[in-house]
Amino acid sequence: MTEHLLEVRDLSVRFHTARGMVNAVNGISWHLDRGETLAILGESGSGKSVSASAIMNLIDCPPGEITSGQILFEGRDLLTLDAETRRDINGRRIAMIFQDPLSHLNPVYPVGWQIAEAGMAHGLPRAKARARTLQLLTRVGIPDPEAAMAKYPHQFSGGQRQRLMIAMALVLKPDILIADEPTTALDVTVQAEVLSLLEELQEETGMGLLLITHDLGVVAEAADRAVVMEGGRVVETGTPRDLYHGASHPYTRKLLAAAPGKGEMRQPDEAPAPILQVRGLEKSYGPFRALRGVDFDLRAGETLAVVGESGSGKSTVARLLLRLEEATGGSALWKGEDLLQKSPRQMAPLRRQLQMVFQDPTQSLAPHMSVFQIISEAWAIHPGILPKARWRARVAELLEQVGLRPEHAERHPHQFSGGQRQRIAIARALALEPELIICDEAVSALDVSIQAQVIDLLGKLRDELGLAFIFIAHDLPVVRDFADRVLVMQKGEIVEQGSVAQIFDAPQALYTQRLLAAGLDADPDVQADRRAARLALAK
Amino acid sequence: MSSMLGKRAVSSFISLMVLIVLVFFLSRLTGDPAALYLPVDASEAMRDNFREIHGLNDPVLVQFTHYITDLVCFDFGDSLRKARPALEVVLDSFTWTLQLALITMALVSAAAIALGSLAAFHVGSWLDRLASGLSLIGASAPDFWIAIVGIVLFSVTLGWLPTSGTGTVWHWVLPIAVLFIRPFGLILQVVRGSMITALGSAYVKTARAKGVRNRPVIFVHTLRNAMLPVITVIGDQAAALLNGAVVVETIFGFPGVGKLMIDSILQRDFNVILAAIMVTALAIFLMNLLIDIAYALLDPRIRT
Amino acid sequence: MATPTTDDTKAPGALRRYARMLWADKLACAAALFLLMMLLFAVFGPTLLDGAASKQNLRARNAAPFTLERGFLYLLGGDALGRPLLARIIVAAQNTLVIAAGAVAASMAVGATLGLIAGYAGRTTGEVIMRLADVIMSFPSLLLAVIVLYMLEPSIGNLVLVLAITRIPIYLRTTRAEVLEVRERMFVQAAQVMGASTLRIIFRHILPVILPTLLTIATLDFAFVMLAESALSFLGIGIQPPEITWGLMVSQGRQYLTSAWWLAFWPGLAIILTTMSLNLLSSWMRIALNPTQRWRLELGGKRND
Amino acid sequence: MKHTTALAGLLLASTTLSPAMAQENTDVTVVLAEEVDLVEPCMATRSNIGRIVLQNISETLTELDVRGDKGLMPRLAESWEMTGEGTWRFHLREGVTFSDGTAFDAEDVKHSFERAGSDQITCEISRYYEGIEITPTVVDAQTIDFATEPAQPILPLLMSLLTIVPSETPIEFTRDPIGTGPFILSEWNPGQDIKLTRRDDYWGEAPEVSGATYLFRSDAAVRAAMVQTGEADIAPSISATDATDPALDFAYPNSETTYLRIDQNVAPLGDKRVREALNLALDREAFIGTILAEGTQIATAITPPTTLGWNPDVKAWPYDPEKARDLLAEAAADGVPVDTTISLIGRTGNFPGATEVFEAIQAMLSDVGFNVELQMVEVAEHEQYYSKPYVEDRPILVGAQHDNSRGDPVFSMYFKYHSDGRQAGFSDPKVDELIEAATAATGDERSALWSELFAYLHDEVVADVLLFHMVGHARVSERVDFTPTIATNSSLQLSEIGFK
Repeated sequence: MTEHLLEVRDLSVRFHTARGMVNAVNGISWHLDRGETLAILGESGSGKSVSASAIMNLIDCPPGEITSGQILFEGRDLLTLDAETRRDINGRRIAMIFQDPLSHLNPVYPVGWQIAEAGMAHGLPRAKARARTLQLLTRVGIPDPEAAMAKYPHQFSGGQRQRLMIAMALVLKPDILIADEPTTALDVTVQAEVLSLLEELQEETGMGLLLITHDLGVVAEAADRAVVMEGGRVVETGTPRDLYHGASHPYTRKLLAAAPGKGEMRQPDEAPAPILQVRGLEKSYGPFRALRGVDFDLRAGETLAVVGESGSGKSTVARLLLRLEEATGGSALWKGEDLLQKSPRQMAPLRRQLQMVFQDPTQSLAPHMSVFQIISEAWAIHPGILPKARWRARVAELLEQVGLRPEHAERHPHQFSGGQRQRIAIARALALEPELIICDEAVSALDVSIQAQVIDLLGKLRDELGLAFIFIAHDLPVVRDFADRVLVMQKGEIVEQGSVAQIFDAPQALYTQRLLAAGLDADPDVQADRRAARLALAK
Repeated sequence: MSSMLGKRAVSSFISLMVLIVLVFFLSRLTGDPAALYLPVDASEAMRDNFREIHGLNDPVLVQFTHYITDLVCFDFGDSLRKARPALEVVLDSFTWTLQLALITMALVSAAAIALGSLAAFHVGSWLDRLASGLSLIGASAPDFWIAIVGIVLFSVTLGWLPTSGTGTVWHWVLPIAVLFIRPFGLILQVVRGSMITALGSAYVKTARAKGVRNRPVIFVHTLRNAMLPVITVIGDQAAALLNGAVVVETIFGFPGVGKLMIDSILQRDFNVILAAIMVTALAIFLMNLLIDIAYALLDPRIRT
Repeated sequence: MATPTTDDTKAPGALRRYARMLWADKLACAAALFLLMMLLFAVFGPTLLDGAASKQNLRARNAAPFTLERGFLYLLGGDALGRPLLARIIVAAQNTLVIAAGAVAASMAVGATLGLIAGYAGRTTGEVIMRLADVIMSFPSLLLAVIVLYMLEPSIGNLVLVLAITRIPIYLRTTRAEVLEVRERMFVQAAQVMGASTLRIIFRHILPVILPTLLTIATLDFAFVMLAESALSFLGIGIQPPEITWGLMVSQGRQYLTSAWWLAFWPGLAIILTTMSLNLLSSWMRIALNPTQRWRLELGGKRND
Repeated sequence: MKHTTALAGLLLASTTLSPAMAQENTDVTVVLAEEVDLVEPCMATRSNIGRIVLQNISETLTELDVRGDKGLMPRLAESWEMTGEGTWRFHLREGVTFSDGTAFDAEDVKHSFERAGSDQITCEISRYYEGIEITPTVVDAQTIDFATEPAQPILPLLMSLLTIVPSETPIEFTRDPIGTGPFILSEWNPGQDIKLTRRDDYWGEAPEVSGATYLFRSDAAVRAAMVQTGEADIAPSISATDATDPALDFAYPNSETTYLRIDQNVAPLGDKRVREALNLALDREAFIGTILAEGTQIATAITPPTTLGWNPDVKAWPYDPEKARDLLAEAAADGVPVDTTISLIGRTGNFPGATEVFEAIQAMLSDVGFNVELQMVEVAEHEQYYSKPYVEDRPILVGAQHDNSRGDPVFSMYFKYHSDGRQAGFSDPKVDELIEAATAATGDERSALWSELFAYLHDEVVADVLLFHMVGHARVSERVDFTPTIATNSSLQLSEIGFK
């Protein structure tokens, strides 16, 4: 048997948690070779990050505990080494970057120092560490690297922060780079850039890259091999192409099936007159103009998707329509009445016609209220919809409608999983029998398979109840599957709008094209084409 | 920064003015200083004369107008009791209080931060338990009780320290020790909690992944971040000390502003009360400013 | 880690559940029992023992503790007038706890209400209320005590008033800060989207979230107020005899500290134990009221920290 | 207790802390309870100021002997006589200089008197001359006449209170007192200490003490501890509970008398039987040696036994709860509302153990059937009840303490018992008459009239509930030779201190 650069053998780790002992990973094994990119693919709770933490000695004991297994790095079992030796390996031989670079960078120190520290912690003289930092900042594409060294993490954009993390990891040219969800929460275009940067760097240094992700697209784009994990076990291993075309494990197949962006596109029927007409919508924060004259119509029963990257102003549209913030200009006629001119008192009765489902159900459900209270509050606020005697029955009905069970009514939000919580939020929106539901990134925080289920649910409700949707998302494949029409926004303006087929099949605006090209597809072959297109656009 | 400073100064000034008006009128409702100042068998004529000399016979509103017009010229009036300018009386005491507060807070902060960090790093260890236990008991005992037991034990029985007063360094030990206890417990708990949070934070994970040693992880990466809530508490506690430690000053015969305050209140020496309030308010305002500056120095996010 | 599988067994009654969590933390459990005992003293003590506690017996003056020859009530010794200390401590529990609880409850009610208004109303109102808090904060509490005691009777109610006023800013500031944070949370916006009125948002959505924080502060403040009351007694402007509180007993006993230590020691110990119990209970409560921390207690006493 | 004493002894034997223990050290340190706000000679009748100033910095013409029975002794006046109806002539001592070098003469006396009575400053001393027209006339440099109207037989005694300052002293409170006394104020650190230093050109015998430092500690236990640890030599006032060391601690009558003032205008206190019952209900003996120190005397008059005319025939009220109950029942039968709630007003910290004393009184009174409610108040509020105009919405007993160490009842009787007195609780023509007659009388006649008044007040009027002549406790370190006297409460002459 050839010696791998890094090999995990039969690793089991368990944690003390709220529910007692949980086996986070159960006898998993995989290996990584020099110059290779291995992806560990899994949804939340699959235990995909645990082995990385074990490699970096980042599992706190307690509450964690490694119960069995070996981690062989160049033949040495890391788990048997003393703390000092392991510390010395960290950063020098094996480096790691994380999701959410903002919280993983120390907010109170300049980034230059933080990057240099990676060298200084292993004895690199200060001056050399600084020089190396400057070199790396240039390499990872930070503008004005000299000045950037003295800046603090909060002064960079999300993508730049991830580049800083990468620079930090590469100071000592490690043999292995572990990247834990390095592109999650980044805009698609930035995601593509970060992934290609990693790829280039790997080619330059020949390091092994361990890519932990939940995104099939990332696997298709970047991985040489992938390990699929579910419930703390490795269920399947193979190249992306093999997995995509010949997955043997039902879980892998389920994951692939859930990947959005492959269904029929909807053909909007030439619909009745618009129920909502937005004209010249403006919002400024001081001198900053977040929205600059947005015009669009929404027809009854139509699903209008608003897509764009962070900072495009797409969420602001929703918040202005629902008067969570006050517009600085424009009008929004809802059945002929201007929502923006209503006093709070006049707005109250209109609110039951317009509802919203927020991005993060963990935060949008009051933690201290039971599901029954959360849903029935709608009727307490708007008396006359439903007599109190019928509340209980109606809550049960709504819960069944969104795929939960009536007995869930007595529980509190924290007792549910993310997908279940989003179903509760939808039930709450439905309680008011609205005509329009605005979904603000309503499925973005969910795992792929859950995402698919929720989208199915929304589609079903749309068909049954004739609801109109404004569907705000950054995730293009989901929009492709769900929307009738699409608005593409950039920097507070609509750059393009049209039917879903127009946008996806024949995008006119350059920005729309770039957006589509940057999106990742689960099919390695499709992804290879996208990549080519992206490179072409970049030229 | 300077516009914020200006705004703060204005709002503090308004609060102070309201405070002065309140204190001025309310304190005059608490009885006649002449009755307290003069012996019980003094005649009505003597009392009247006393009030006349000190302007206490005028209607309260007139008295107030006089006070404010004098105040504009930085004349804080004279102490009824001491026949000295009230401001001078207060500043005398305040220098003592300032020294006591600064030394105590410096020691408390150093000790609480050191011990709190250690406790946070060894959660559940004997050190952690000891620190928590000590801070708990310290925060629970009446300070005058501790003070007297301290004198009985360390001065009378053991003879190690002078009982009270000022003079040598040794005189400061007991008062500071008594004042030390409560803020120490409080700050220790905040440091510990804040350090535990900081140690569990993502950037510490990054530092470990970089291979940074334990000590720099605690003292470089964690401590500075954990200091932010701690500074707020230190500020609050220092403010409390600047207001004077009445009980401790009374027992140890320490000529601070707290003792001056209680004496002036009991003797209805209005000018001294008002001057003391203004001086301490100014000191606390300046200290809060220092805290803000410290905040900005520690956390670059606040600077921009 | 693993998605918690929602168990289908019916959740036990809230009371039983908290009792079980309390049992899991032995120190907090002992603290709760101690406080319960003090509460019983406070409720029944004065009715049962008032006679014994105020019966003077100069022959038992400063009687030494730990002897039963004068009867059980003299177990902790006698005070300067020969009254049994044990009986007095039990009787004094009522005043002490009523003062502390009254002051804490009043300051919390007023402070939280003002804080809610300051946090939810417009900028100007908020600013005015915050300046008011500044004024209260800088108003010398001793002067306040003297003013109130002079203008009104030195009664328990007025002492509560003094202590309550001085503690208002704590709750006001905390509440406002929390409201400013909580009102930006998604679930508050969700309620707004549903058309909930301001009052509804405040009472149904914001208040329940900040209540645990306020309760934690309140337990700590309870201890603080007891000590403050005792310090006022020390300075002679607190509660006045023949009313008794632990604080007053300590301050009266302090002059006998060298000759009859027990006079000041036992009531001091009662204060220390009560405040310690409250502190312990408060740290337990911080965990028990927090859904994400609660599991530590629900594991049945196996603590990992 | 033994334990503490033994340790203290050990400490005293081996102390290294104390600077006061050094060889040939003739400085003393005195620790006082109350800080002084002023060191103004004309305020010397206020006890905290008097202890520092009186006869140390500033001297008086005459001086009352409190150690022997010499009565009034010469100080700055060598002799005095009555030269005519109401006119007193004082012959001043020659060769006396003030500490600023100027010579002492009659002009200084005149100025001192006028300064004290000026309405530009509020000098406490002036209250003793209220109601008497006194005109000083300088006869020559060493002779001064005082004409009094009405005739003031005890003017020489009053002169024991007037501190003499140089005639250049401005009429405003001074912070730099100049006097003829053996010491000068050499250092004053407000809030911390005051230092006096012996001057070389003092007219009299030089005191043994070369300098004195006064410290201020409000806690009695701390003061006691300071002498014990050698940080101070004399603590003139410590708590009786701390006075446990016979080698260091002295008890002395401190000239204070405690009593309950009765406002007879409010029923049921207007009824004599009720007032008798109040007196009979108290077991005064039980207090002594328990709450109050051993040596405390039961009072039969508002002034201590050393006062002129004190009447040894007046017998203290016995403890007779049965009789008290009977009297109450009798009064009740006559329609006196004896079960009205009576407020007993006590002052917090009035004297050591005040709270306990009042609590015990309340218990004793309740025991015989009175309905008494105890109210402990702080000083300013106490003053509201104590002096006229009275609070008369309910029957009130004001617990108070009165200090007369001046040797003559005149300083007490008028304002405590005369109808116009600021603190009198009743109005009785015979009492008024006796007070006026005694005030104008001299010699044995004066003494007899006071005696008559004391008996009348105690037995016939039952004017108040007299309680105790109090004792104070002083702690004096072993290196210092000093015996506190009844005057120690109001003055502390450094020249009376010696070293062992």
